[in-house]
Amino acid sequence: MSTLIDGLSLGSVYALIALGYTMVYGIAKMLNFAHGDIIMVGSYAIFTTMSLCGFPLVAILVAVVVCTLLGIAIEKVAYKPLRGASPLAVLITAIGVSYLLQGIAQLIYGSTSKPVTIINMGNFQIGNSTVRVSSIVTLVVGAILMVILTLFINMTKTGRAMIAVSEDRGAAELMGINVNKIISITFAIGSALAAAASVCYLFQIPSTMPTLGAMPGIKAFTAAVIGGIGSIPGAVIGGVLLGVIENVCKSTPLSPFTTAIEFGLLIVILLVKPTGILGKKRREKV
Amino acid sequence: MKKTLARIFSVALVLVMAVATLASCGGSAKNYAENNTEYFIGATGPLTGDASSYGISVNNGAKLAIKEINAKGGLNGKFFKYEMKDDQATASLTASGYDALYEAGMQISIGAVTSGACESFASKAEENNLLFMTPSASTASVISDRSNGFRICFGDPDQGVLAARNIAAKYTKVGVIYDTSSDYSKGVYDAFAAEMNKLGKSFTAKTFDAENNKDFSAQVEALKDCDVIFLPIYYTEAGLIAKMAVSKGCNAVLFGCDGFDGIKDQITNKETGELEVSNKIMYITPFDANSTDPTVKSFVDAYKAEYNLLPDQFAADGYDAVYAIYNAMKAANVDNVTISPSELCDIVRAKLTESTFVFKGATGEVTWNEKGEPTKVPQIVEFN
Amino acid sequence: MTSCFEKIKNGFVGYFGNIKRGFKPKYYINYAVITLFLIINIISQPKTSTTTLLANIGIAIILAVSLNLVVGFLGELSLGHAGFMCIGAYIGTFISNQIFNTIGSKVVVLILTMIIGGLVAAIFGYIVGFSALRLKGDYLAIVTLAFGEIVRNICMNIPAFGGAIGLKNPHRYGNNLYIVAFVMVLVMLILIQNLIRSKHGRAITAIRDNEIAARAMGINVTYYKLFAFVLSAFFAGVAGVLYGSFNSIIKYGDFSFNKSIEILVMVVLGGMGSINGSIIAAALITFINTFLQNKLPGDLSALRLLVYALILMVVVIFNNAPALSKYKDKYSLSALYKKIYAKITDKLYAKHPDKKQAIIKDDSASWSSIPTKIKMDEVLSTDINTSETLPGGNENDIDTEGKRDE
Amino acid sequence: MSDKIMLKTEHLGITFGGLKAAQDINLNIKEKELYGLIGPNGAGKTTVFNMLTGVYKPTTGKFYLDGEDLTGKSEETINKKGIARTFQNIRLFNNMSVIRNVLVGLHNQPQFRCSPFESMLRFPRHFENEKAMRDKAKELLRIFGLEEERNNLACNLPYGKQRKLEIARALATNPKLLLLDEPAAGMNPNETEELMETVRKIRDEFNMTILLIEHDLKFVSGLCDEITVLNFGTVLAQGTAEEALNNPEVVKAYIGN
Repeated sequence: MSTLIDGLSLGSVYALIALGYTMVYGIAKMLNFAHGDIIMVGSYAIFTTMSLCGFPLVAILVAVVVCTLLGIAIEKVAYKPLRGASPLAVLITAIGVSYLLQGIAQLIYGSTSKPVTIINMGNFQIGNSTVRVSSIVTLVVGAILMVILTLFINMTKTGRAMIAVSEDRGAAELMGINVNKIISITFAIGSALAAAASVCYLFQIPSTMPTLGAMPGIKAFTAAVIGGIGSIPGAVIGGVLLGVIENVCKSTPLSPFTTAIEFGLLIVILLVKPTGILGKKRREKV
Repeated sequence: MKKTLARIFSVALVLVMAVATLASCGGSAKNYAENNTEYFIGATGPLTGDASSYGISVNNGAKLAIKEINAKGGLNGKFFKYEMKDDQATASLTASGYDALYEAGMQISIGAVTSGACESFASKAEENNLLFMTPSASTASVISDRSNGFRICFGDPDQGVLAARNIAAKYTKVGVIYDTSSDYSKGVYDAFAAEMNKLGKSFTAKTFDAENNKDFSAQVEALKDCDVIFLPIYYTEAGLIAKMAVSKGCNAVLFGCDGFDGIKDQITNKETGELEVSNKIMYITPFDANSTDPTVKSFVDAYKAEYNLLPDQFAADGYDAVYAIYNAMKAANVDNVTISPSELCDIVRAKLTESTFVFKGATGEVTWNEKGEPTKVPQIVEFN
Repeated sequence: MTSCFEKIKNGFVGYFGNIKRGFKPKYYINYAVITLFLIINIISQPKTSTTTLLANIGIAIILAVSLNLVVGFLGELSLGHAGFMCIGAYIGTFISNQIFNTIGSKVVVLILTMIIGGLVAAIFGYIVGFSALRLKGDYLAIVTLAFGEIVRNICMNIPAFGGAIGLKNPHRYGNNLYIVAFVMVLVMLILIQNLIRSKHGRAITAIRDNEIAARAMGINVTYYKLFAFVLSAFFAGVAGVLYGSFNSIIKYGDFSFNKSIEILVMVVLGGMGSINGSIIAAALITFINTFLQNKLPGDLSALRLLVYALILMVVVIFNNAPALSKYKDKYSLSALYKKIYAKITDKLYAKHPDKKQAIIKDDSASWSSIPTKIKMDEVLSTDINTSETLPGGNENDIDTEGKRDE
Repeated sequence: MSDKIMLKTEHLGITFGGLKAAQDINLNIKEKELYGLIGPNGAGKTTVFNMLTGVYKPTTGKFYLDGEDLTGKSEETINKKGIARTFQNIRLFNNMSVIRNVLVGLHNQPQFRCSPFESMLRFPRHFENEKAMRDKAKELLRIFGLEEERNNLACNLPYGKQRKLEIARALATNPKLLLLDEPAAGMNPNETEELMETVRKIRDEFNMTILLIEHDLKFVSGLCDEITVLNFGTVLAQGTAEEALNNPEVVKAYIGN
């Protein structure tokens, strides 16, 4: 039972990260490989504020602000000049930014992993399995943020402008939408979600290191693609699914092959439905 | 017209190439150390990447030892030079690091930090008969396959056997979590499992690997009601498992090996300073940071003064590896700075494998058999 | 009835006759440069550190050019190239450990394992190729990435492959592996360049330019996609075998996701669709990695990651940012090369001005186009001497703008 | 004009999830005939083309080329059987020169058979093939007056010439039936005139059966022997050009009352 709940909480962490990927891909049509490392920066922001002053809430706030500014800065410096260039060039720059963030973190904090505990939460018993309060908190926080995001996208004016930009950037520009502003907002929201993801991540795994963002980044990207890249609910489903499978695999004797099973699942889903579970079928007009 | 021009140009090119090659042919097996002004001790270790915390600790320990030796006037007037190349624990970077060091005049080395990299380092060192005293590569085959290999820390097998005997004696429900992607962890676990079967004791084993070494909820959940969990892993993952055990309400004893040293600062709350983990923690280790033994105390104080960090077992091993080489060279009173690596290797090996030669370092007293395996008196540290 | 010896002789004469007649120095420069480079190094018996560097460069070139076949010519992004290398390395080393005592000489073992390792990797290439038939762009990228991770995870856990400790290779090939590596580079260059410069090469590039139109022209898209993936996987496997026989131990960690990215970066920086570009980029990046590793000892090594990242970003942004294109034409390396080339051709053609070659400008920025501006067309010439084809000599092989047929 | 039927479609139709894009289309095109397919935008003309070339699989009905049933086959097999097409929005291989575009068209011709391994190892067959293909391509380009620009990149050609290149490339696959999708779209009057001349020349020189979609009624009536008018996916009128164009139904559909 608790493997399920742990799986769901890990899944909601992946979902939060995947949301960042899907939004940036859906609207700015580019793969932000550095998204995983924004989480690492968020966790280091929490680590520094916790060691300076002990208030968890202040730390979370600082993390969100730092990540959002970082997201916008990356977009302005690394991706805006490449707006017209081929998507592959943008992909390589994103990889460059990702290595840059890891290098800087390693220089400042050294590459040893540092323990970070935000709030010590107890646990409670359900049947014979104990469930950690932090998993429940992660689930709840994840759910709330996803609901807020979907509401924001569908209800508010900027949200609809985002959908317009994702449908057809050229037409959106003609309709007087300032595309650059919208893309910066997308990166800002994506990075804020990454900050939230880093908080939930630290609930689960109380330690941070420079390469923290690499593996979760790839797994969240896989989740976003499973769910259908570009669709917000898709990212949530993909993330949760991946989290549960990872946790279930780990408790079975198959656990050395967990990564192989996860990525195997991705290939199977994509071959059955090439654009992911909720992905839109984009047919090239002949 | 164009054809003739191309032909002249290509002939000229070949001529130039021929002249260049004749001028620059160099001999092969030459002693790169002939113009050394100091003894050169080399090493490779992971300074970036996931295993970098172990590489950096060994590097700090070794640098501290070199600083102290040079401060005391070096070896009859001649000083020591030390350098560690970053190998990210991969075989190819270890190989290129070793070549760079060897051609810069390395005469002796403390090998590589991780077992995988040390295998690559050792096989290249064997070709040049260069001695290496690895501080932490504990896989048995790194030393046993060749004659120029020595080691400071315990070998995997004897740690596994020792842990099995201790656990089998005191506890009934036994759980194990080990890392399938780490050669150290697997080596200790295999010896442990063999010994436990010999003693007729059963245990349940759970695994993780380098890609999933952060979230241990599934593993801890499965071993929740064991009285002891044996963890042949490094302290970073051990700290996470300890915290997970607390949040899962499991209060089994956490039994570790020499990789556990350093877990203390992983589980102490930075502000309040007291431990966040209530479980009893025991681990086999040759090095205890707060032991009262004078050599250990002087090392710990010097390390804290130098890096204002508490030294972990890796730092102690690095420190001892350099001192072991220094003591052996002093006992054999080597004084030729430009001695070739293989000559120095034979001298130091002869000295180290003498039954009378005992080295007292931060990690306790050590003697070496002729295979290069250390024999140490183990202590079991306990807290909580 | 000419004896069979005669037939063979004529066959050879005919074979090399064709090549001689269609010989254009421009396409054989990279062969000449590499053979010369190899001969120089063999004569000068380099130090062990240079032989290690050369071997790594040779392996990197094979990987970069084989990935270029898929990414540059077929236009399909593959992030799992290290997975094929991992298969090649493990299979190669495993087999060489088994058969070494039966076959004494290292060279024979190496050649045998290279073929077997390559073929096994090619089979996996076929499997990945199938997924390329249904998926495009980002989705294919993630599937290839997943493939790389799966292969690595499985190789790590197979007990026969040495599990976590890694597969030991007691019969390390030793220092002159770089000779075999560069010979393999030449073999691969010959095969891949000849493939590209033929009707099959045109078919593959047609698929990249416009798959719908290629299908409508009756090109069997499935066949060519699989062919490209299988060939590229074969050479990646061979590179893996070379890597395995060069290092005394191989661990699953050597073939991580970062390795695939490193190879992709070599292809993109060298210019997708340009084989010489991949060769130069592969050599350069391997050199920078080793150079930084030596020059930044101890704790500065974190700087290496930083320097690598900065080089990456600056070069890619400079090359591809549309806003910088006017600076790019003025200051970039290729602009310099064009100026020198223009000066030389002016002097040479001073006597017959009509033959000066027109420089064609093409630029379009979409997923299917090539980010860096390489004159793809020249790469596709097919080594035939067009002067003979039409009666009346070779006057009408140069069209109005003075461009000679290729 | 022999009366052998080159292309026969029986109740050809396709529905995209409920939307009947085209239904119950019956065409009988005789050999060497110039057949027109006209109708207002969205009448399903290009959909019929896509069904004939295998891009879409028709849901109802069948179509036969020279008596052979090709319904539902893949685009490659249909092209090998002898149907070549041009596209509404030009789809050339932009990074290749003009002559290479045509060479790609010649790829599957039986007389140029050569396996990839033969090309890789530069066997004699590779050289013979390449020379023969080049000659054939040059002839084709000469007919279309593109021979001078054969080494320029396809994307550098002016619009009219790009259209002609696309037709030349389609002819290179040596088809029995040539489908032209709005060849005269976006052309000024004398370019259209020139194109009509070229189409006639193709039909006579290559004795090719041609089915074309066009909005320019002057182009269609001047060129086509018979035409079919489509409206909302169904056949409105069939017959010779004058008959169909004066049919009150067609006039109503086009001009609207």
